[in-house]
Amino acid sequence: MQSKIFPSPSAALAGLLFDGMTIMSGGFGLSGNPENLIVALKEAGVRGLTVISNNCGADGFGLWMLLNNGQIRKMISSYVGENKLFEQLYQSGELELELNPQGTLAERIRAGGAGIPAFYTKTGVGTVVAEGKPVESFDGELYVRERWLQSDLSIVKAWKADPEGNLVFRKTARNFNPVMATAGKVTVAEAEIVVAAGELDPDAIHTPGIYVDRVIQGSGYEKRIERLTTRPRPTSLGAAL
Amino acid sequence: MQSKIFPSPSAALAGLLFDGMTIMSGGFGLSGNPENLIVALKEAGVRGLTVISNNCGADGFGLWMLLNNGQIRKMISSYVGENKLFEQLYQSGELELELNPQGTLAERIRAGGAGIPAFYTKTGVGTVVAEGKPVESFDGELYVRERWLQSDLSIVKAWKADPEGNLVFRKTARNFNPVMATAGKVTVAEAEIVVAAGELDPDAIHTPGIYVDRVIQGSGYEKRIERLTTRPRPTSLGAAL
Amino acid sequence: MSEPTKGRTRDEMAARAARELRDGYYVNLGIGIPTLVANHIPDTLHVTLQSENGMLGMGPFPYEGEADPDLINAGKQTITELPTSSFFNSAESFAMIRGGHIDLTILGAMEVSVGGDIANWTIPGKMLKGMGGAMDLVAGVKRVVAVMEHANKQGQSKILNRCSLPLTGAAVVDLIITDLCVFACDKKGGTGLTLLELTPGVTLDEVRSKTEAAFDPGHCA
Amino acid sequence: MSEPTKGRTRDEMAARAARELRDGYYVNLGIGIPTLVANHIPDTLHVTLQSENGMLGMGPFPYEGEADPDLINAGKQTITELPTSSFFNSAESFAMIRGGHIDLTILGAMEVSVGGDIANWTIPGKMLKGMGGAMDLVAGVKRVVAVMEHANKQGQSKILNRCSLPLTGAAVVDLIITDLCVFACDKKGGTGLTLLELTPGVTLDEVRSKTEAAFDPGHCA
Repeated sequence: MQSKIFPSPSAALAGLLFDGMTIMSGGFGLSGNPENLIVALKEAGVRGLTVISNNCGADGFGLWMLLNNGQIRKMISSYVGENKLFEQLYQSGELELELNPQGTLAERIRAGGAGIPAFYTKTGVGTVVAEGKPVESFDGELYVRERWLQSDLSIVKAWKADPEGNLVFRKTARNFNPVMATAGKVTVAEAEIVVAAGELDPDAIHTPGIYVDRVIQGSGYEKRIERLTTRPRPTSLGAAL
Repeated sequence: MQSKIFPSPSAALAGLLFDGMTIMSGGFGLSGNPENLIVALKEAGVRGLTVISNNCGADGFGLWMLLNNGQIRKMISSYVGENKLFEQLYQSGELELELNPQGTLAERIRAGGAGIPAFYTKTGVGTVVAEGKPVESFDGELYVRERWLQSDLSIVKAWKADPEGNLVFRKTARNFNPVMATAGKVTVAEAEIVVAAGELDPDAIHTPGIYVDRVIQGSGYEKRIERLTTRPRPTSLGAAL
Repeated sequence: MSEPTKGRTRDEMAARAARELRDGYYVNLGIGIPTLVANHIPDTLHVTLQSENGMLGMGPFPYEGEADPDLINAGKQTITELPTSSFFNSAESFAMIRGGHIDLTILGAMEVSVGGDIANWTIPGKMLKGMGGAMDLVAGVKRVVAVMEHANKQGQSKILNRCSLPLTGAAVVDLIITDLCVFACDKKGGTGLTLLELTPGVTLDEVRSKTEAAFDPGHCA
Repeated sequence: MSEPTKGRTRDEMAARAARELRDGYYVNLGIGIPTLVANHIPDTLHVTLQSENGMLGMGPFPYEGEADPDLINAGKQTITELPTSSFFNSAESFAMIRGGHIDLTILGAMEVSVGGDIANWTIPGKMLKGMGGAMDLVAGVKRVVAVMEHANKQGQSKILNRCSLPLTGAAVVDLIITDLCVFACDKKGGTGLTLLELTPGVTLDEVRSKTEAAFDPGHCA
C-alpha cells in the first residue's frame, strides 16, 4: 500500500483542492488548529471556499489567514467574535455566515460521518435557529430537525499519528478534530509526533486510521494562547515546608 | 460527596430496582458482560424486566441466568441465536422480543444518552425493520426514522474505574458498555480493577465519570469464551533460529 | 436611574449563584459573572466543572509560566486539570449537555422573560459573535440559572414580559439572580416569576419599580 | 439435481471473493464462507479487517493457550491484534459502517434477487436468531459481495426474480459469487444481472437451468 505519510503539507494536499470546495478545519479558538495545513491552503490559493470550523481564527492566526487572503466565501461556525476582519468582510457582504449552536454543529458533523442524514434536537427550538426547519413533538417536547454536514476535505491536527493514520489528541486540543476526521470525503491529518506502528495503545486511539487518508509530520507549531490566565505561584515557604 | 464506590454488587443495586423496569446490560456475546451485577439482579429477584442487550447470554451464563429465573418479560436485542432457552420461552409466548439491527440498536442507545429523540438511517429500509416507521427521502435516498432508547438502569463492565466513576475498557470487551452508560437514568459499573484518582490517563478515558453513579470492584470473573479458535504454535525450530 | 442601587456587586452575585451548587453536581459555568462562581465553591462540596470544548474536572488557572495551549476552557482561558479530569471531543461534550447529564448551568443574560425565555447571544446590527454553546446549554442542562444586572445601562428592566432580543432559548430559565433580588421562574409556564429574596438593603418597591414583568412577591410581600 | 455439480468448493469461493480485495481496502467479512476469505489475502495487499463488535485491524487466531476472552470478533471467535489495531465502542463501529467508510463487505446469503435484494438473516418459523449487524453492513458498506451456493439443498435457485424470505436489505448487492459463476448486479436497477465468469467446467446452459432470474450472459455468451 502507498504509505499514508506524506512528506509535506503541500504534498499532502496535492490533487485534493478545487475552487468552491467545502473544507472542515479542526480546532476550538486557537487550540488544536491544523496550523501547517492552513498555511498550505493559503499558499495553494484555492478560492471560493465554504469552511466549516467552530471559529475563524484570530488576528494573523489560523483560518484568519485564508479570510485575509480572500479565499473564504462562506463560514459555518458557532462563534466568530473577537475577529475584526471577519466582521468587516461580513458587513460588506463579501462573506456569508451560517451560525450554528456549537453542539448542533458538532452533532451535524458527527452525523455526516456516521451516515445519519438528519436528527432531532431540543437546541434552538423557539429561536432563529429553528426557522424554516421541521419542528416536531416527541414525548410531549418540541425538537427541531437538523441535517448532516460533510466536507470535500477535512484537515485536522493530532498530537500523535501512526503510519496507519491512527490519531491521538492531547487535552482540549481534541475538540472538533475527531468528528471532522469522520465527515470528510478525504481527511488529511497533521501531527506533532509521527510514531511507528505499534507505539499507540490500541485502546486509546481517538481516531481510527480508516478515517485518515494522509498524514504529515507538522512543524513550527505556534499554538498561540488567546487568553493567558494564571495564578501566582505559592510562596517558596510553602514548598520548603 | 458520598463516594461512588460501593462495597458489593447488591449494595450498588440497593434502592434502584423495581418490577417492570427497563435495564440495559453491556456486552457482546459473552465478552464484556457485567457478570457480578447480573448475579446480583438474579439474587434480588426483580421481575417483569425489559432488558436491552445485544444478546441474551448463553447456557448458564450472563443474562441467560435471568431468563432461566423467569425475570425477563421482553428483550431488545440484535442477535439471540444459539440460545435454546430463549427460543423455547419465545415460542411459548412467555417472552417478548424486539429485534434491532445491531448498528441501529447501538445508535438508538447513543441517541438516548445524547438527547436525540429520533434520527434517520438507511439500515433496514425495505425490510420488516422499517414497517410502521416513517420513511423519508434525503438527497434522493430513503431513510427510516428510529427512536432513542433509554433505561431505568444501565449495568456495565469496565476494565478499570476510578473513584470519580471514570471508566476504561479493554479491547473488544468495550462494545456496548460505553453507550449504555450514557443512556441510563442510573448507571452502575463493575470493574476488574478500581484504581486511585489520578491513575487513569485523562486523554484515554472511555466513559467520563458523569455517566456513572455507582462503581463496584468486581470479582471472580469467568469471562467464558464462546468459540475458542487458535492456530498451532510455530515450531520451536523457528524460535531457535 | 433616580438613585444609585445598593445591590450586590458582580462578585456577590457570583457568591449567591454558588449557593445553588449541591454536593456531587456537574456544572457548566458561562463567561462573565458565572466564571467568578468557581471562586465561591465551598470546600465541603464536591462539584465537577464541565467545559464544553471537551473537559470534565476543570482545575484552577495554571501557575505563571505553566500555561499549556492545549488546555483551555470554553472561554479560551488557560486552565489546569485535576486527578479525575477527563477529555472528550466536541460531539461527545454536547451529547453530555444535550442528554441532560449536566446538573446546573449558570449563565449571563441580556434579557429574561416571565416565561423563562432568555436572550444572551446577540444584539442585531450591533455585534457579530455567535451563540457558541449557549443554546445547547439552556436547552440541555437540567437547571438553568441566569445571573445579570437587574437593569441595563439605560436603567431599563432586563426582566421582561417578552424578550426583545433574539432568543437563546424559550422557556428554559429556572432561576434569575440579579444585583437586587432572586426570582424563581416556572418555565413550565404555570406560575410565572416568584420573588425569593431581596438583596439586603433593597426594597420590594424598588424591585417592583425596576422590573417590567409582573411577579408574585412571595414571602417578600 | 440431475447431475453432480463440478463447481467451486467453499474454499475456492472464498479465494474468488478475495480477488475483489484492493490494496488499502477496509473490509468486513461475514461468518461462514466469508471468514475463509482472510486465508486468501495476498501478501502484496494491505487490507484492514473490521470487526463490527469494535475493532479495526483484526489479526489471525491466537496461538494455543494465548486466547484472550476480551479479544473476539463478531463471530465470537478468539482473535489477535496487530501493531496498528484500534478498538472502539459499538456505536462508533456502526457509525463507521453506516457512514460508508468500509470499502467492501463479503457476506453469505440465502437468497439474492435480480435487483440486488438480499435475504440472509431469517427463515420464518424455522429459526430464531436475529439480524445482528448484517442489515447495517449491506446498507452502509460501499460494495457488497454475496457469496453462496448457487442452489439450495433442494436444488432450487437462490438467485431469484424476487426474494421469498424476509430481506436483509433492498437493492444493495453489487456482486454474487456462487460455486457455478459470478454475477455483477446493478443495484441501481438499470441492467439487472450480468454474468461475468463461469467456473471452469461449468456451462452457460447449466447456469441458465439453475438460475431462476433472467440475466445478461455478457461475454460468456
